[in-house]
This record gives sequence, C-alpha cells and structure tokens, in this order.
Amino acid sequence: MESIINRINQQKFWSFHGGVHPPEQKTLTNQKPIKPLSLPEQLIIPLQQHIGRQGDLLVQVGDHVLKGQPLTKSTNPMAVPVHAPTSGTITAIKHSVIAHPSGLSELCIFLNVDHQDTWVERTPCNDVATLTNQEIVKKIADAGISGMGGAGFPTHIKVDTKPDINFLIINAAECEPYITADDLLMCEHSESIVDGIKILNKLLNPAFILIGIEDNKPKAIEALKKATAGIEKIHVCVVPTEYPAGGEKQLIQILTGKEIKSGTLPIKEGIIMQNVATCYAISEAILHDTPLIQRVVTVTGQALEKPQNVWALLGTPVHYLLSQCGFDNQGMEKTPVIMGGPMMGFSLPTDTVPVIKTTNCILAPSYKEMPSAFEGNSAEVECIRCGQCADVCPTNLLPQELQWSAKAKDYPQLNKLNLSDCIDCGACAYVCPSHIPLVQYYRIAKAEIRQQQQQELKAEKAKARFEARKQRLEKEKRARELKHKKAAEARKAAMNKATPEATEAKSAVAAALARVKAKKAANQKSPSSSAISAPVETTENQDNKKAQVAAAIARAKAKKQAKPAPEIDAKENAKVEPSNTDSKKAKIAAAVAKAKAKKSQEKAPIQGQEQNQEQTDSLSLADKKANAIAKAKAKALAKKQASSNNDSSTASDLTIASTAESEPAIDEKDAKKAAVIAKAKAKALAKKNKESNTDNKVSEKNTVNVEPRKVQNTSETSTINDTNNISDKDAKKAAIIAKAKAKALAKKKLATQSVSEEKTMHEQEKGAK
Amino acid sequence: MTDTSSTVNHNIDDNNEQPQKEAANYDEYKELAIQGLWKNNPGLVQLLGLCPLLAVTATVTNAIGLGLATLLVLLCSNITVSAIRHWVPKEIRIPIFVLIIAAFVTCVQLLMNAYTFGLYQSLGIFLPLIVTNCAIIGRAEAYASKQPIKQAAFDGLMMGLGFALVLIVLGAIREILGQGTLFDGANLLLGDWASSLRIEVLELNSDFLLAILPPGAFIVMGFLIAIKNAIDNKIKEKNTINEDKVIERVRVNFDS
Amino acid sequence: MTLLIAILVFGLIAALFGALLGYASIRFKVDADPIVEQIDAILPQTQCGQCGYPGCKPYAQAVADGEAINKCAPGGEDTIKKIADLMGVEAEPLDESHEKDNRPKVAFIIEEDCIGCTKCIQACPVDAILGAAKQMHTIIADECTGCDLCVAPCPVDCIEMRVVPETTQNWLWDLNSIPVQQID
Amino acid sequence: MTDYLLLLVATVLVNNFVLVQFLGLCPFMGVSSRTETAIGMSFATIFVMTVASLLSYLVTTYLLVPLNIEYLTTMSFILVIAVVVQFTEMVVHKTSASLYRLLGIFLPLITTNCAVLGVALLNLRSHHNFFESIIYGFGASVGFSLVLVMFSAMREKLANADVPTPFKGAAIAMITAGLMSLAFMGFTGLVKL
Amino acid sequence: MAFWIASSPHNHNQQSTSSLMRLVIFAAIPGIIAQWYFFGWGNLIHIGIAMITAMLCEFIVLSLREKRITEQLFDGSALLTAMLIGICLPAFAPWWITVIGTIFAIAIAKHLYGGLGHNPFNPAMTGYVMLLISFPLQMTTWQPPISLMEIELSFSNTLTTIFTGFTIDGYSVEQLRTSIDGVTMATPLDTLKTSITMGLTVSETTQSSVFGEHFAVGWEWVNLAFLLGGIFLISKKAIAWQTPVSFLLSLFLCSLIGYTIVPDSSASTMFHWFSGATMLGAFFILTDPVTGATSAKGRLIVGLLAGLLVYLIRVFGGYPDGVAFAVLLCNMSAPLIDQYTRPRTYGHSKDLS
Repeated sequence: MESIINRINQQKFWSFHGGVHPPEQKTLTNQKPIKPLSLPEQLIIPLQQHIGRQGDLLVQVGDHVLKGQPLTKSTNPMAVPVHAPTSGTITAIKHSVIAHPSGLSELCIFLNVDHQDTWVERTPCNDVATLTNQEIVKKIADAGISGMGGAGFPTHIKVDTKPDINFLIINAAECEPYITADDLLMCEHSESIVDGIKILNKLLNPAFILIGIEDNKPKAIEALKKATAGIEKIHVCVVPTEYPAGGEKQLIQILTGKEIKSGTLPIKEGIIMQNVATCYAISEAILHDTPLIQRVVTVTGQALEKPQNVWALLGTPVHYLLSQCGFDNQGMEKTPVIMGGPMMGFSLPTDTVPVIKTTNCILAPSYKEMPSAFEGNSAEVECIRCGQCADVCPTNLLPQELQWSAKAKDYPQLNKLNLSDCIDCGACAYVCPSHIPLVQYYRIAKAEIRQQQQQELKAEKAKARFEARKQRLEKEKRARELKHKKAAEARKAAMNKATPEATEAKSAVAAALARVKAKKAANQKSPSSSAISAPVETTENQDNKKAQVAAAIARAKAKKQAKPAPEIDAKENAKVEPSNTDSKKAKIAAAVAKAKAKKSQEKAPIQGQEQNQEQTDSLSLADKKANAIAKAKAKALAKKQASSNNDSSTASDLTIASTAESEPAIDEKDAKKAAVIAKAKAKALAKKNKESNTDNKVSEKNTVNVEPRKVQNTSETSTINDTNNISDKDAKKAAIIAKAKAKALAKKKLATQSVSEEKTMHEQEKGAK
Repeated sequence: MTDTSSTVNHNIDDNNEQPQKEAANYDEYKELAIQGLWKNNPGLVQLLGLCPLLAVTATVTNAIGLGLATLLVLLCSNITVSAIRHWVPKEIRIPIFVLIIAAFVTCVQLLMNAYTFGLYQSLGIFLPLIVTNCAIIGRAEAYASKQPIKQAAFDGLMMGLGFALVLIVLGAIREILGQGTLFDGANLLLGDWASSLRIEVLELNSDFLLAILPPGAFIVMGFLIAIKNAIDNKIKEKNTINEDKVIERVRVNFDS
Repeated sequence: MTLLIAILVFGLIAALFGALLGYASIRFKVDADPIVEQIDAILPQTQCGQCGYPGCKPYAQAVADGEAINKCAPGGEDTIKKIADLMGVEAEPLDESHEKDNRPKVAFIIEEDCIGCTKCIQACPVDAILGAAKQMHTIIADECTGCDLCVAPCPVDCIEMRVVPETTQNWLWDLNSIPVQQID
Repeated sequence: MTDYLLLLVATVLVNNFVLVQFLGLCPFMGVSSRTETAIGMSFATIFVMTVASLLSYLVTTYLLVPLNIEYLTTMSFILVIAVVVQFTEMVVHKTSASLYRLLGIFLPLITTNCAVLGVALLNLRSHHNFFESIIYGFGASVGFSLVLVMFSAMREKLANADVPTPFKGAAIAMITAGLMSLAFMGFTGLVKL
Repeated sequence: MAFWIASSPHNHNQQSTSSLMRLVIFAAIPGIIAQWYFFGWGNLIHIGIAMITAMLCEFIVLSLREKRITEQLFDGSALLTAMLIGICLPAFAPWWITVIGTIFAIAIAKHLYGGLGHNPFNPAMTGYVMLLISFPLQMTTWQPPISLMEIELSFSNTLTTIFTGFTIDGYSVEQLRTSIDGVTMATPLDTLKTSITMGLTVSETTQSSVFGEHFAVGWEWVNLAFLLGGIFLISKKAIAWQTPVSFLLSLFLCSLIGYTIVPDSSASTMFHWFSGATMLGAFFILTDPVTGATSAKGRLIVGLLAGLLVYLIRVFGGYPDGVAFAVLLCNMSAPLIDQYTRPRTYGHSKDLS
C-alpha cells in the first residue's frame, strides 16, 4: 500500500485497457459560473430517484408543503426519502414519465410552486465532532442522499461504518465529454466538498483519501489542491484524460492498480468510492441540515443558445431547463435530447421528464456535432470483426463476439464471454466502423438474462410448491378415502331406518357403490365412474341435503374426466353444511349452471354418458322431454331464483318463466342440446346394457325416482334461495351467469342446430329398448 | 433432383391403381416409398453413408455400381434382419446386424470380383466399406428389426433406391462438370459392349477439375441438399393451410 | 475343411470377445442415467400440461424416452435450445399447435365476480391461489406460473390471464417501443 | 524413423481421411456442432482407431492368412471393431458421465464409422507392417480429429451466420467441408512416399 | 417537433466499414502500379474484369436475398475481393478464369455464408485456390517480367491475349512466355522448385535470368510496394500489426533454419520475403479481419502458423507458392484459435481472491 502512495506522490499511475478519446466539448460550459435558475411553475418529483425502493408517501393531494419537507419516508434500508424542493401545493400524485431509458411512468408528486420558497425549520450543525457516527449516517439517510455520479446507490448504506478501509476514493474524473457539473462544483464549492470529505473521513476512517481528477480540469485541480492543502491524508491525483476513467473500477485501477474481482464490490478490497457531488451534498446535509433538493446540471449542446451549468431543483421538467438555456430545434423534424453524457446517457422520450438526483447533464446536440445521435440504428452494417471494439474495451471483453452471441440469443455463451462485466461505457460502439449499436445489444441481452435468471428462480420455487402440493394431495386423498369409507358406513346405517322408498333406493345405492368400486379398481380415470357416482349421490336427495348434493353432482358432471375428487368434495360439502338455507348455495348452483353450460357444448359425449343412466328408462316421450328440459334448466338454475316457487310440479313453468326472463331462445336451445346428448347417450347405452344387467336394473329402479327427483331438486334449490332475501349479490350473479350462458349458447347453436328434437327422441326410445 | 421427385410421383401413380381392399397396405407402402426416396432420403436428409456417396461419385458408372451393390446389401440385410428379429437378444442385436451385413457385403464383393473386376478395382475399399454404411445398419435397427419381412424388404428397396438415386445424380453432375461426359467407363460395369454408352455432354477445352476432386464432391453435395431443402420449402409454402391443432392439455390435479 | 476352420475361428474370436465384454460390463457398471432430472431442471416448471403430459417431470421423462423436445410452450425457443443441447440433437421450432404469444402472463381473479367455489384452488398446480370455500379468492401473482389451468374450471369466468405489465424493473430495453412525445 | 514420421504427416495432412479420402464423414457431420463434443469424439476415435488397426493387423497376420480364409477379412475386422467400440463405450460410460452424454449415440456409431474399418482395410492393402499399421491408424485418427475439431469450431461460428434458408444446416456444413478440403489440397505433394 | 430515441453512445468517431475497405484498396495501389510497371497490363485488365463481375454478382445475390442493396453493394468489400483476385492471377490467364474465380469467391465463399462479416474463408483466396486446383494449366501461364520478354506487349495485345489466347499479331501465350534466351518462363518460386527437384542447387538456379540481380526480377519491387502499402495501413490502424509481423517473422525463421541446415537446396530468407505473394498475403489477405483471429494473441498465432505453412508448402509441397493455401488453412483454424486465446476479462484474474 505504501508503494501505491509512493507512486501516487510521484503522480505515476496505472492505466486500464482500452479507452477512447471522444472530442472534448467541455468548453461549451466550463467557463461560465453555475447559474441559479428561477423557480418553475410546477415540479414533478418521482418517488424513486435512485437504485433500491421507493419510500412511503407522507403527503396527500392538496397538501401544502414547505421547502425541504420530506415527502416520503423510508421504511427500508434501500429506500431514501425525497423532499419538497420548494414550497407549494401538491396538485396530483400520479404516474408520469420519469427519467429512465424506458420512457415508462412511475408514481410522481406534482408540486405547484407558490414562489414563496419557505423553508421548513432547519437545525444547522456547526461542529461535526459533536455528532456520533450513527447520527451522521442517519442524517445522511434522512437527507435523501444517493450517489450522484450515475448509479444512485443510497449513500447512507455505503458510508455506514465499515472496518479496514484502505482507500476512500473521491471520483472527480467526470470523463464524459460534455459534462462539467462536477468541474464547476469543485471550482465554486471546493471548501464544502472538502467538508464533506472530512465527514466521510470521520465515518470511514480510511488509510488514505484519493481524489481522482482528470487533467482537463485545471481550475478545479487548483481549487481542490488549495482546499486540501493542510490535510496530509488527502491526495489529489491528476490522471490523464481518457474515457471512461470515471468508471468506478477503471478509476480504482488507475489510482491503485488493483482489479476488483468480477461480481464483487470494491469494499472487498477495502476501497470505497464517492462522487464529489455526493460529498457536497453530505456537507450540506450535515452542516446546514439541507436535504438533497437541488443539484448542478450541465445543460449543454450546440442546439442551445446559452449552454451552461445551472442549479436545478429536483423535479424541474426538462423543457424548463431547455427553455432557460435557449433551445433551438435547428429546423429538424426530430431532435434528440439526452439525459446524461453522450456516451452513456439516454435519449428522453418527452420533455416533461424531471431532473432527479442522478441527473448530471441535459444534452441537446446539433446535427453537425453529433450526427449519429440523429440516425438511430439505421446506419448499422454487418460486423467485419475488425477488433477495434476489443481494443478500446476497458474491461477487456470481446465485444464483437458478444454481439454475435447476443444477436443469436446464445446466453450460455454470453455468460462464458463475461457479458456481465460490461459496464455499458459505449466505447466499443463509439469506435465501431460498422455502426453497430453494440451497447444496445448487450443491454437487451443482459435484461433478458436477468429475466431468465428470475424465471429460473421462479421455476425452482414453482417446482418446490408443486412437489409440496403433490404430497399434500396424496395425503389428503388417503385421509379422504378413510373418511369416505366411514361415511358410507354411516349412510348405510341411516338408510336402514328410512322409508321403503328410500330402502329401495338404498339397494340401488349399494349396487351402484359396488359398481363404483369395481370400476375404480379397474380404471380410476374412467369417465363412467363419475357418471355412476352421480346417481349414488342423487338418491340421497331425498334427504335434506339434496341441494348441496345436487350441486356436487352437477359439478361432478362438469368435470371433464371423472375423478374421485369431486365425489368426495360433494360429501364434504354435505357434511359441512346441513342446512339448506345458506344463500351461498345459490352461488354454487349458479356456478354449476354456468360450468354446465360451458362444458356441455364441448363435452357432449361424455356428459351424455353420465346422464345416460338417469334417462334411459323414462316412461314416455313426454316425460323424457320434460326431463331434458328440466336438466337444461338445472343449468339456468340460479336465474330462476327470482321467480321460483315451492311446488315441484310447476318446475316446467318455472323454467319457462325464467328462460323467458333472460332470453327466450335459451330454453329451446337447451332442450335441443339435451336431445343431442340423449342421442349420444342412447348409443352408448345400448352397449352398456349388453355389458351389465345390473346397470339396467339399477336404472330401472331409479327410473321412477329420477324424473320427479330432478324436478324436485330444481325446485328445492330455488326454494332455498327463495327463503333468503334475494340480495344484490345474487342479482349480480344472475347477471354474470346470463352473460356466460349467452356466450355458451352462441357456441352451442352452431353445434346443434341441425339436429331435430323428434328424431332425437325417437333414437332415445330405441336406446331404451 | 427432378429425377427423384418424378420417381416419387411415378410410384404413387402405380400404387393408385391397386384395389381398394389393400388401401391400408397401399398407404403404408406409399409412405415407405416417399420416406425412402424423398422425405427421409438416406443421402440427402439423414446424411448417412456419406463416405461412399462422395468418394465414388466421380463418374456415373462408379455411382451406379456402388448404388446397386448397396441396394442389394440393404435389401438382403433388411429381409434377414426382419426374418430373425424375434430370435435376436436385444443387447447384442447391433453386432449381429453388423455381421449379417458384413456377410452380405462379402458376398457382393466376391460377386463383383468375379464379374465386374474393373469396377471392383475402381471402387476400391468402398466396396467392403458398405458394411459401415450407416444407412444400412440404421434401417436394420430402426425399421427392419421391428417390421414383418414384406415391409422390411420394401423399405430396404426404397431406401436403397433413394440412396442409389442420390449417388447417380451426384455422379452425373460431377462427371459432366469434371469431364464433360456421362457413363465413361460403363464397360467396367456392363462389359465391353457398354463402352459405346459413353456420351460426350459438354465439349470443354479445359476440364473443371474441381468437380472431380474431393472439394467438388462436398460442394456439389451441399448444393444438392440445398436444392432439396428449397424444393421442400416451396412445397411447404404451397400447403400452408393452417390446420388448427388442438392442444390436448393434461391436468396435474385431481388424480395425483 | 476351410469352412470348418472359418467357423471354428469365428467361434473362438466371438467367445474371447464375449468374455472380455462380459467382464467389462460388470467391471464398468454404471447407475441409471440422471438425464431426466437434468431435463426437468431446464423446464420452466409451470406444470401447465400444454405438452400433453401432466406436469413438467413427466414430460422430462418422456423427452428422455424420445418424445419431441419442442412441446414446451411456456419455455419457448430457449428451453427447446437448452434441451437440444443437452440431448445432443438439433433444436427445432416450437410445436406449431401452440400459440405464439409467449409473453409472460399471470392469472387474475376479477374479485367481484368470484363466488368462492375453490375450483381454481384445486386446479392450481403450485398453490398460488388463496381463498376458502365461499370466500373470495385471490392470486398470489408472484407465485403464479401463468399456466392458465385455473381459467377453465372457473364456473363464472372470473379468471383471466393478464400480461405482466411492463415496469422499469422488468423492461427489456426495447427502445422501439418508447412512444416519443412532442416537445413544446 | 523418418519414414514413420513422414507416414504420420502424410496420413494426417496429405491424405487426410476426412477431407481427401472421404472416410469417417458421418461422425464428421454428426458430432461437429459443438467443440466440446468434437473433442470428446476425437479422443474416443483416436483410441478406437489405433487399437483397431493394431488388432486387425494381428488378426490378419496370425489368423486369416495362415488359415487361408482371407475372404473373411471384412467380417473379422468388423467384429474386432465392434468389440473395441463396445469396450470403449463401457469405459467412457464409467469414467466420464458427461462425455458419455455428449457423445450420446455416436459412440456406438464408431462401429459404423467407415474410417475405422477403412483404416484396417487400407493397412491391409498397402501391406503395412506392424508399426506402420499402428502409426497409420493413429495418424488417420489424428487427422480425423484435427479437422473434426476445426470444423466444429467453424460450425459454432457459423451457427450465428446469416446463411440463406435452403443452405442452413447440412448444406452449408457440406460446403464448408468442401472449402476445407480445398485448403487441404495445398498439402498435395508435401510428402513423397 | 419530436424527440429522437437512440441508444447510447450518441456520438461516434465517424469511421465506417466502407471507408476502411477503401483505405485497403488505396493502399494496394503502389503494388498494382509496380506490377503494371514490371509485368504489363495483364493484371490491370484482370482486376477490371474481376471488379465488374464482382459487382454484378454481388448485385444479383443481394437482390435475390432481398437485402439493402445500395449500402452493401458499395461497401467496398466486393471490390476488394475482386482486386485481390485480379492481382493474384497470372497475367495471361484467359478472361473466363477471372470470371469463374470471382463468381465462386463472391457467390459461394461469401454470400452462401450470409455475406460480409459471416464468411469463414477469405473469398478472394477461396476463389484463387479453386482456380488453381481446377485449371492448373491456365493458372500457371505466368508472364515473365517485361524486361525479359521477347515480344513487346501493348495494352491491346494483352487484352486480345486474355480474351482470345493470341495477340493481335497471332502470337500464342506460349510464345509470349518464351523469354529472350528462348526458355519458357515461370515465376522464380516455380523455377526454383522445379530445378531443386531436378537436383540443382539454389546457387545454380539463381543464375536463371528470372531471378535478376536480387531475388526475382520485378517481384521484389512488387513485394516492396505492397510492404509500403501495408505499413501505411498499419499506421492508419486499418489493420492489426500482429498478423503481418508474426507471419513475416515466422517465414523468416523457417527459411533461416532451412537455409542453415541445407543451404544448397534452400532459398534465402529474403527470397522468401520478396517473392511470390508474401507481402500481399501478409498485409492484405491474412489481415482480413472477417476470416482471421480476433484477439491479439490469436492473430500472433495465426501469423506464425501461416508463415510455417507457407514455408512448408513452398519447400516441400506440390505448389510453388503456398500463401493462398496457408491463408485458407489459417481461416480454418481461426475459430478454434479464437476459442482458446480469449483475453482475460477485467476482474477475472486467477490471483483475485
């Protein structure tokens, strides 16, 4: 380390690989003093002006705020507050385009300036020594200071006491060709900057403090040397001008010869870097209790009449700055306005973008001085691998290979080529004879790689959750099976005591259950298993639980594939809610109706099979028709709530009424559809009949029950709802259903138009035989 | 290339006249023919058997000779492999197939040595190298070992034809470009009478040696493949009736 | 006689080599191929079933067994490329039957329409939906993989897939998409 | 000694198996899309070809010729090769799982790599003695490996090139191989044996 | 008035590919003039034919591929290729040689790979080598330096020779190639090779008039002129210095070793430097960035390899000059070399913990 200092004392420095010398344009602005701007009418203050998170809002629309009053509060270490740059009234808090290359909007506070410029109460501190380090760090945090060089990293985190700091490097290199903001700040406020450095010294207690400054700022060097004259620890290091000497890693390499390992921070090597402007802000915050509400901005470019440095309040819209400096559009149709320097800045999509904490320059070039800024990417031709980019790359990458891989989206290769070490300095694109926007390609690739990494993380998480869920389901399934068994036993017992009618049903149920089990054993996924399970449940409708079970059945039907789950669900439902009077039932019914409507047009064959068993043995054509209608109705059930009545025999009336209410067509179509289903069913049934006699028997037994049961079911459900007040919610639901139905119907129409009702019934009859 | 495509059509036409009851078979054979001659051509698409393909195609005669030899071996090996497919243990099937092929190759070798000695000499080691023509072992493994004899034989025939056709086309192009002739040295294959088959296609005052030399073989082959791709693309463009395939989605939930 | 010798020699060679290989197969025995795990690691774990398999792992298994590698729609080209690399085969374009819109989406429940049926909860392969029976449900956007399996089961159509909005955090540097506005 | 060296140079460069003699083209086209794979394949091939040429020499000299059953040359060679390959496959599978995965289906395909059988047959034809056979086999496989690795590096670069659609894939690879072969013509006459 | 959106950096040093290409073409002019001075109009005519063919070919391919014709057609790369082919060809080669070679170079070696920037092989050398192995006869009809020629050769004579094979007066190419002393002339490299094969020593061979006072009549000056152009290019930073330097060094070392071991059958180091296409290859062909190695280390290796290959082919190979082959072989190995000579990225040192 001593040898490093020796070299520094001899003004001998290291150098970094590559680098370029874009034409200097600092003379446009570096001879004029910093001009204080008059207050604009409106300030737009983005809540987030740095890397990290935004703070929580402290103010509301309509509030009157004073200059320096905090507008947000930081609840997170990575958040820093923003302050009112002047006094005024908050007129809006809304999304507005912020200073970001994407041109996207973020939450901003709109402050109407009252031109009073009234300060909040401040408590200046005359002696830093009286403050503890914690207090200083807290003050820095409260003042909302974040790195002012470019990245905007919250300063209070960076300066929080860390052991063994070898070098505190003050970055005054300002290598971008146009920017002179730091230069002038150093000329005019070198004392304050040194005060800031002293505070940092107190906080970090580094072995050495190096101020890295490029040799093209003689006045600033002079001023700094004068201000630091008596302090032995501080070395003003004048380094040769070369872009990008101001990059963190580059400046470290120039001054100390050390390389920072990829992916680590300089602090690992005992090095901390701060920008001069940040030092100034720190001294202002600690000594004068002035939060970060304004900064020096270089407004430059040959498109301006009076390019100069200005003290701009944070939140000042760019158009105000431009108009203050005499912006001339040179008769061009489109003019770029760049925030930041020509090498790393980004073009602004709109002039309402406000100045933020990291804004050091607004550049409005003329076509003559920067034609490539006006050309977009149109001049790009193929890479000829001339290697000039590799020669100038400060991190010794192979830009042309990166470019190939980036275009091909070969991310593993990009990682192999260390794309992540690219600092976006733009030196490669500056020299590229093929005018390839290399940096742009890298940025896109970097963003995509980042996104991919996030996705991979997410995938990992999803996998874990999926596995966990699978395990849980497995467990639940086992538990349910157990429960199921018990419930079946209980039911058996209950049925033994029931009416003869029920007894009859019971035997059917028993048979059905047996079948279910057999089938399940044979093929768990077989669609018929749910079809069979449905009747099993239905028989229970004779009980009070009818409504719920009906719903469950409907749901089961709606399922595309018969699976054990719904069956169990239904039972659980039944158990949980013995009372019919729950208004939620209506919801379920409605949902069911919808699901049915939706699925039926796609899944007609399957459903057909399911419903088959209930329908096969209908006694007469008329009955069948009624049945079909009733079934169709079940779907539209929820709607009927309004007009439903208790009598089961009037079910058909009901239906018609309800349908008429919504859309007369529905009924007809539904019936038609049901007919189609029946037809499909008939065919399947013929087969089935052959297969098992038991099946037939059961259905026969059920037959008598089935029809009335269905209707009853319908009416029961409606009754339930009737007893309740028909709430607003219900009405809404009905509306939703109606909507869904209408949708489904449109589809159905196409599918079933050609099939006539009569024919279907005929077929059905055949099937029954 | 037009040779190949027209053959495909020809085949289809032939098969079209077959009676209805053989429809299933017909489809299968048609598919086999298309696969062998065009879609999955061993030379152009699978890029198998490249070595002889490039090495012996300096003249059409050589190409035909090797093409026929390969066809023969492919046919026989497919039949044999299919015939014994039930008795071959899975683990050692490859060595067995290779040995079967090697046996046939040896037969062919001896035959050619006896009847077409000139050609036998000019084909050199590429005759025994038919053994390692991946196209043959590939067919044996991928098709013949799983199909009945009839289909396997037909498949062998079609694949062999496809391969031979590429050989001949390549040989013709290279011979015309390089020497300006066709069927030069046909007498080696067919006996002395065939020397009259020699056709002078182009009269060049200086031969385009590149075509005969190894680089030419690669480049002409590259162009053949590209032409095939181009034709395929054209056909594809014509048939861009977008059939909406329905995605059959499988749910993870209820039965897990 | 020669024939006999030939057969004898071949038998001898075969026996010799057979013994050698037999020994080698015991000496150099290798455990099962972990390729399925590797493929599974590449897949995006949306468990969406668009590949025709119930979940990512089964598809990984299927790929290892020779299924086409181009069936993972959520993974898109990139996943296909990675699998192709892993399997040592040529990458192919995404199966045509899949829709091309590959923007990341998350499910969104229109809460006023939700009736609390829990069907979506059952459908969600990664437990990203919160809610109890008869209570309004909501989706944890961070956990949602965008598989859209919950959309179909919803009886009231209250779930829709929404494209994840672009923010400054997930912006992908597409300069062409920036709307340029007039300066005064 | 010089003779052996010249033989080696001649096999590697002048009569390069792939580019001049058209042997081993299937793996040359198949395993050359990535450099790592190509390098793995190279090592496997070098091993197999050297051993195979050695063994085939032994088989010819001590079995086929004395017993006067030379017509079985092809069959016995292919048997030898098959066994060597199978053996290599097992060893690779055991020792380097990643290499095994990379080589994938190509390891068994060395069996049908005409270069291996070719080298044995060519040895026989040019009446090489024992050492010549080994050197010839080794040289041939080194030559094969050299162009294979170069070719794979070129193909990796070409993967991103804006090649006209019909030429994408195999066609441009063929043409590249052709141009490589063109370059190798420069070695013609380098060694006069 | 709207804003422009562009990506940073917003300024540029205003260099362009086409200006680079133009620079290389200009730098070759001294060499071409020297060639014209010593060998007459032949190569100039070939350059002309090649350029016309190249532009036509480029235009056709670009329009077939629906590319931006105006920019790519005039980026100068096709002209540079054509110029190099023209320089390399024997002066009396028939016109169709040039046409075929140029078409091969532009259509196959360049555009099949996607055009400028994508071609793995130097198009000019690919075309040249293709001609060399396809038409060995025409490609070795070298013309002796004018000073040694029996028949005076005017522009129109050269033109008719190229297009018809005979001068206006009816002399055939063979007659033209016969020098004053009645011997058919070849290039010095060719002569050397032939005579060494015949068992002559180098010193005996160099008695031949084609070698002149120094190394080779005419050739030495042509090479010197290309060297001049090359140095100009390096000073302009249009080409990287590593390739030519390491190439020349490698060739120098190889010939030095050869000369030290067997002085009787080895030509001098300077002969290798200043005959054949050494300088042209060193500064104008090997330095083609598209087909060469990209990193500095890689360029050094490529140069060394090329020098070795040129020497090997010249001394042991079947062809008199090996520059074109060496270039193609180096192009072939460049991607591999690139893969193993990537510079260490900042922050990736092994020393860093």
